[in-house]
Amino acid sequence: MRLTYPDSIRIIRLPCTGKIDVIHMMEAFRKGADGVYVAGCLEGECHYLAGNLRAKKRVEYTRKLLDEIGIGGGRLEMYGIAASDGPRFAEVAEEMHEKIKALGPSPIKGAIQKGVLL
Amino acid sequence: MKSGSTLERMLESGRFAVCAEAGPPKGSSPKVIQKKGEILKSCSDAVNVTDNQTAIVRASSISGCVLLKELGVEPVLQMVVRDRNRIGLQSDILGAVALGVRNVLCLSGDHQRFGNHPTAKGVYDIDSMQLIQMVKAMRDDHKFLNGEEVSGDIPLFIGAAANPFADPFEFRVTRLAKKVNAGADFIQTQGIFDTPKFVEWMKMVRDRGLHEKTHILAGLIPMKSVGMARYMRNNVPGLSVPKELVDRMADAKDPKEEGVKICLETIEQLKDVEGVHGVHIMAIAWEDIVPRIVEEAGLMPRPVV
Amino acid sequence: MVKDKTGAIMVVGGGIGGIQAALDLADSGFYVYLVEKSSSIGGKMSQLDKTFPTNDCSMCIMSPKLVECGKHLNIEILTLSEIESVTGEEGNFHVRLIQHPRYIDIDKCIACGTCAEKCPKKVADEYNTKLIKRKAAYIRYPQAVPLKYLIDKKNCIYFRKDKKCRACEKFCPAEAVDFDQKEREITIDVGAIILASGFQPYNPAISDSYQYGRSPNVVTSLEFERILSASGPYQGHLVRPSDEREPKKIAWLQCVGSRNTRIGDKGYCSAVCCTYAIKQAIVAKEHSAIPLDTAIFYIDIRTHGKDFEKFFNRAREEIGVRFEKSRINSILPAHDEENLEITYLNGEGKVVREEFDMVVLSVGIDIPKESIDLAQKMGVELNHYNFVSTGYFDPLRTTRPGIFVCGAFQGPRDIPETVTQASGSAAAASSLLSEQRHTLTKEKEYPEEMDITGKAPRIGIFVCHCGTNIGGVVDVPKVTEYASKLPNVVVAEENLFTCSQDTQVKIKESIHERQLNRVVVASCSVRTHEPLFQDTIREAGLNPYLLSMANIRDQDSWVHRSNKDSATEKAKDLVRMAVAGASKLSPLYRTKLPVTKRGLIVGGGIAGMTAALNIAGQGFEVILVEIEKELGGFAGNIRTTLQGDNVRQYLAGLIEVVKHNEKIEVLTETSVAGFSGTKGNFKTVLGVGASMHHREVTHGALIIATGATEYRPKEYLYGEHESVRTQVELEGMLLTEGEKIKGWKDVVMIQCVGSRNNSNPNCSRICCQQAVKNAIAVKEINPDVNVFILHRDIRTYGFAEDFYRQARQMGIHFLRYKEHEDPIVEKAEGKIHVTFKDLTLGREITIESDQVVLGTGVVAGDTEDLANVLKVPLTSERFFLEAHVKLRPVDTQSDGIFVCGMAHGPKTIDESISQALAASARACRLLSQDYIEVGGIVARVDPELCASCLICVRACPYEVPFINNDGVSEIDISKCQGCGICASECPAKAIDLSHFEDMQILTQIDALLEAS
Amino acid sequence: MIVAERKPIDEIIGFVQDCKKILLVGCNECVTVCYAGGKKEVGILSSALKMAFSKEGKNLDVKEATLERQCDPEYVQQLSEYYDQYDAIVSMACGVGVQELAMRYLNKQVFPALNTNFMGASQGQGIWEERCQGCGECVLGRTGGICPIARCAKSLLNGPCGGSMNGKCEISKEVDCAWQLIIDRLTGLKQMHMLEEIFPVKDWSPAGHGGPRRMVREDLKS
Repeated sequence: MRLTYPDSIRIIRLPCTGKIDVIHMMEAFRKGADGVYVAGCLEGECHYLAGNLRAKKRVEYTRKLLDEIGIGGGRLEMYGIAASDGPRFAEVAEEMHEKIKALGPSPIKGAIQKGVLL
Repeated sequence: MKSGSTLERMLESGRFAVCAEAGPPKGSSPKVIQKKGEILKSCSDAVNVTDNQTAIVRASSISGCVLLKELGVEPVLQMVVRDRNRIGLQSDILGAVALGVRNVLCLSGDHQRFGNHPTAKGVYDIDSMQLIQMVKAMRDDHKFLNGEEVSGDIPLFIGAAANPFADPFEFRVTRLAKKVNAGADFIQTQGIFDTPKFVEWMKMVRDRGLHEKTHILAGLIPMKSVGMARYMRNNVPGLSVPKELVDRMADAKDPKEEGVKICLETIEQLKDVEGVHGVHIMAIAWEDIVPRIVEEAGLMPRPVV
Repeated sequence: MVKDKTGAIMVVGGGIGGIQAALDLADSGFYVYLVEKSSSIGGKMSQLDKTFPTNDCSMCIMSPKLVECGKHLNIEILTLSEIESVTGEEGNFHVRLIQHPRYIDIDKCIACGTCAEKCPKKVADEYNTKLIKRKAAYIRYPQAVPLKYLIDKKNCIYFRKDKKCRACEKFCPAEAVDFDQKEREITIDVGAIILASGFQPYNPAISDSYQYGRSPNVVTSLEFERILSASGPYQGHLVRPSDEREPKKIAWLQCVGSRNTRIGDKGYCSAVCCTYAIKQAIVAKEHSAIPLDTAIFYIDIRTHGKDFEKFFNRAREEIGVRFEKSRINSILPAHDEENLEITYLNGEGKVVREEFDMVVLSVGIDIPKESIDLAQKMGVELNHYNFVSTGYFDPLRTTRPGIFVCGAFQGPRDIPETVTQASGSAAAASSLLSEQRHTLTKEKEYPEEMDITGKAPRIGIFVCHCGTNIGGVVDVPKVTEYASKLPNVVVAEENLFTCSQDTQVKIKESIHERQLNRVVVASCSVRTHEPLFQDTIREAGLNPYLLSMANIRDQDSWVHRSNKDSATEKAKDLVRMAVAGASKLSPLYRTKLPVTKRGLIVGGGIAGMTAALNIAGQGFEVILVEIEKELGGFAGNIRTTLQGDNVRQYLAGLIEVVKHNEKIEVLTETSVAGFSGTKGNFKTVLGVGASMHHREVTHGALIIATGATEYRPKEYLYGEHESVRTQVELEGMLLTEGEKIKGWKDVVMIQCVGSRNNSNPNCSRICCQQAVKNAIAVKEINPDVNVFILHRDIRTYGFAEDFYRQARQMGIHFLRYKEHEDPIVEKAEGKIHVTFKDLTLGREITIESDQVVLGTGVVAGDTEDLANVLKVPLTSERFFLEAHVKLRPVDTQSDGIFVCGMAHGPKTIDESISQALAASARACRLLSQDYIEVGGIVARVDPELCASCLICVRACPYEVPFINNDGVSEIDISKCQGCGICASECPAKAIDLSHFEDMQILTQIDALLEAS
Repeated sequence: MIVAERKPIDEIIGFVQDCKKILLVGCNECVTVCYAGGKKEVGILSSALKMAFSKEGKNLDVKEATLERQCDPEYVQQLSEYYDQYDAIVSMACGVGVQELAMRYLNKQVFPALNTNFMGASQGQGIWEERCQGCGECVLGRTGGICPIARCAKSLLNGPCGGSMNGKCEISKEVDCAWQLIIDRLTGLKQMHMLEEIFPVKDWSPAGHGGPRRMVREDLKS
């Protein structure tokens, strides 16, 4: 029996969440993502020792920035998931999907569809 | 005589002096200071008028001094370096003398962050040490800070504060020595609760012979409630309130009585400490207790000098 | 004529020990046959939820090793295989194996799981300790290596019912099911064999006193691991089997199948159960939504491993795990028949009845019948408990030359000890076959790479159906059609299995015919398949980094089965993103740096000398540095071992051999003054001799073997009273002052002096054995003497338990004193009074003794200077810190620097020897390479942009970036681990991580979102 | 270095709300190092501004440029080729850089994106502390190398006020009492006698109270 999760999720692969940059998250929102989440190793279990802790702080910073410009920091999350924990991965995907559904489309999206940005 | 003030005469004659304190109001009414003056008149030798204490805007210290003087109470003008630069300070000294003020207490002042205008710019052009030096130069050499001549006399009895309880403890006596060298004629200390520590400090003071060069008035703050005791223990920088005293206040049936009792016990212990020439009672918003404390401490009536 | 030895080695057993041995050997130039009797490697560790004392997820830390083993060019995994016979001799063995049929063609199986899905037969799942069911067509666990399904003949309907059913065969998209497979006999020639067949958990059903098998709520500890595991029967929800409700109270019973000579002669201590019970109690409390009461019933808590005592302290002091020092009287079903009632004597000697919702039996390590048979077939002798018999000073060598052993088959071992022994046995085998290194290993050759600079991207995309795995959900033709129109795409093809051999040929042809310079594969996970496709394009002359993958299976068809349209749309998104990313890819090159084939060992004790001899035996030069005037180290203070082996004689012999080995240069009175370089090429400045003249040496690897020292007691009148001695001092007296000992009437030994207290929270591991050893020796010299050993727990783990039992039988008194209430030692006319509170009797006792002997702990030596020079971290007790507690126990965090012996933590001589061999294996793995490759996915600095702000210097978890002589940041690519943390911190955007450059990531984001 | 931090985005948006195209200029010196206005922060602010605009249905074109230094005219000059295409310039440098841009490009509005805080030192990743107020007459030789002007809340020159407690300043338990630090250091150096003397009243004119400061080195002038 394989797990399923909502089809709204697209994955961009990084070597370590320590590589995630504020600008990556910002640009994803600017280009119209409704939500972004960073899935890293559990705290204390980073393969590169501390990457997920750095990522967590950058996510927090970006959340504040998104709040500041009215996109809403709640659209951005960080999760720690053990590499072997498929069920948790699916659970997180579901949780994030529901959360973003409740928040509705990103305020940017409407603007983009009007063709302002393209 | 440097100033001829009552306080100076009292101390120079070797008597045990009693000072009290009166804070001006956050308003323009003269009544507040006048009322406090009436209460303190007969039980003290001089009354300090605070200078925007805890950085909260109040009527000026000079105005309070004048109001007290009108009642026949001898004022001590408190001056802090927080709000005025050297020009303002010297100007107010001249004016105060003209209005009959004869005692001045030179202070740094609480930082503006604590007051009701925390966003204010602090001046701190000179520090309290330099203020003492400046007043002394005006009085003794008739010189402004820039070396120009001061016309007329500046008969001021110069005071300074000392805090035996602040850190670093070892440096506190050195700092007192500096103040004495700068020209402090008398010293009013921070409120004393931790008597043993004060006694230890006084020994260091005597070891350097400072008690012979200046008059040390021991500070006292009567406690009104356990809340006040706790607040001072936990929140007031530079105060050292031992836990036992807080416990005593907490256990007391009548905390006010206990506060008076503690104050009287402290005075009793201080009287025997060599080099202590008097007390300075800071009964914050509780001026009416001062007569009773002075009475029960056996310091009444106040001698006339 | 002497026949050449064979440069291949067989490792028997595919658990963590076998895996480690195989990897070390294969990486050192030997061809390895890894023989596993089950269908996949992984062993017991794969079944664990967490590992102590760090509570790391077991599978998470193990799975990279599984994958590495699975794809290693020089490791041949033989699953479902058993050894029939071993003939020949050391250097040239002929091994006959039987390989059982899998009934699924391993080359065709694509691990899609259809067979299991369609299989109608459900059977108990052994991997999940039979708590749930699996199918007769199955895979042991999702991360299994090889990731190939099998059919369980015993349960398969086809085999049981006249060839009916065949559902798996019918639905298998790869035509991999083959019911006609037959048992196969294989003969393999190897030069050496390593036995790593492990253990089985003790079966408590043998005794009826535990209610095991009668009450479903009495489980073994391995069953409990599965209950806790997120991939286990209850998805990690802590419930008990009978009613799947959350338990409120759980009891652990220790020493089930251990320390018991009555049931099945399990007289040894299994050494791991105390710590794993603590781990389970902690994890159970963490998992439990309601407050959980956890009680561990024990005889002695044996947390003697590195930092285990702190783990124990945390469990009882912070987490609130209850520890009941008690033997259980009985365990019976409670009134409701689901709970269990345990009757026991509590600390005050009162009988207590307590009900628990669940009972976990901390079962010991047992040797399975098959292993006993195996040993017999191989001609290897076993000891009285059926573990492999080895010599104390040669703990990894069996009685048959050329056959080595590691892990739990040699004695009860935890994971790091097993891994250590595994590397150690690899070292021993490598030394035996060192001339044959690289004679049988394979190496791949590739054509010259095409130069693509300045060429516009020409992308070929291959979209995989993965049988019906992708094709059954995603409209692959539509996606391929879409892909063909994307910018820069010149070829778009669909394949039934892109990973099949024929597709590899097709991809290569496309690259040549259409001059492709980037390749996109839209199929499955990079984790499992990137190496394959990288290899394919490399074979066609493309740089391997010019590959991009879109995972339209794991991330799409598998997880969005119910909506085919949206899965197809998502596949298009993922393909578009991969194509856009591919157009920005650039080739990356790895630089080859030659390796200095010389080892440097710091510390000339038994560990250092053992490592030196092994490295020399493997054919490399060694410089052995000792700070003292003579070699020997701490062992010079020891006369015999607990087992009675003569340490002095051994040590003297070892020193002679080391001094006369022409590959070893011994430098005494020498210390390390400076250190630089990277793995493979270090430069160390030594201060040599009394004059401390500086000498610079170059070497490829370094082993720290600086040992430890004995705690010098400040307590118990030590140094003040002549009759207070340490155990080491007593040992010195045994030979020379027998007469004096004969005059003693009462001797008191006090344990845990300088250990397990606030200043040194850890257990020193060896002192209990030392006390038992010396107590027996004293008793043998003077049978009338009363010996009292005052202790907190007696920690004679493993076979040492036999001697503890012997000591008690000899009448030596073991008395337990209370923690934080240390005994009081006072002078009293000619005697010494020792007063303490006896925990069993519950009252104060004073012993008038002639002699007090202190079991002093082991403390780290002056490690700080060396640690600073080498830039390797220490533990808070100043022992050297290993790179990973479980799986890299002799590596340090700095590549190329290893640690062994007491420098790593307290241990016995045989343990130090195993560890020294392990360190040597790890060092020789490096030294046996002609060059090391560095670079690839690493961070690179643009000096023009660098603001020299130091942020990268501070942010790098490996301390790689530094500000160079030009005043800008520089990253040594041979040290960079490629995490990208620096790149994402750099405020001047002067650093980029190749292959994950900002521009590449942002391009993917753009492409992904451009349709929205 | 000069330590600065980004202004709230709202305030920056307020400056440029009527613009369609802006030039966003970073500086590769102090403000890069203190994570306020380097190339990275320019990218982030650019993204944030564009996003904020598009949220309102407006478009903002942002040209990102990071100069080696905004406090040297030659570097500032590098914008001259294209600055005119933009409605306004937003500087992510300290107050010095903002003014240099403003003085060079007289026909363009120049807005600050940062608040310039102080001259300080980094105390590890992400922490900066004030160390110097540029008073023009350094007293560090007499105070054990620790500045009471920058680091004492009252800039006292003759020892700690009565609010010094447990080594901390009366204004906050987070702030070290500079005088405690001075005394500890001088005690360690056996130089406490230096504090016995009364430090005279300070000349504040070189500290800027004598008007804007300017320095000329004749030997270097061309």
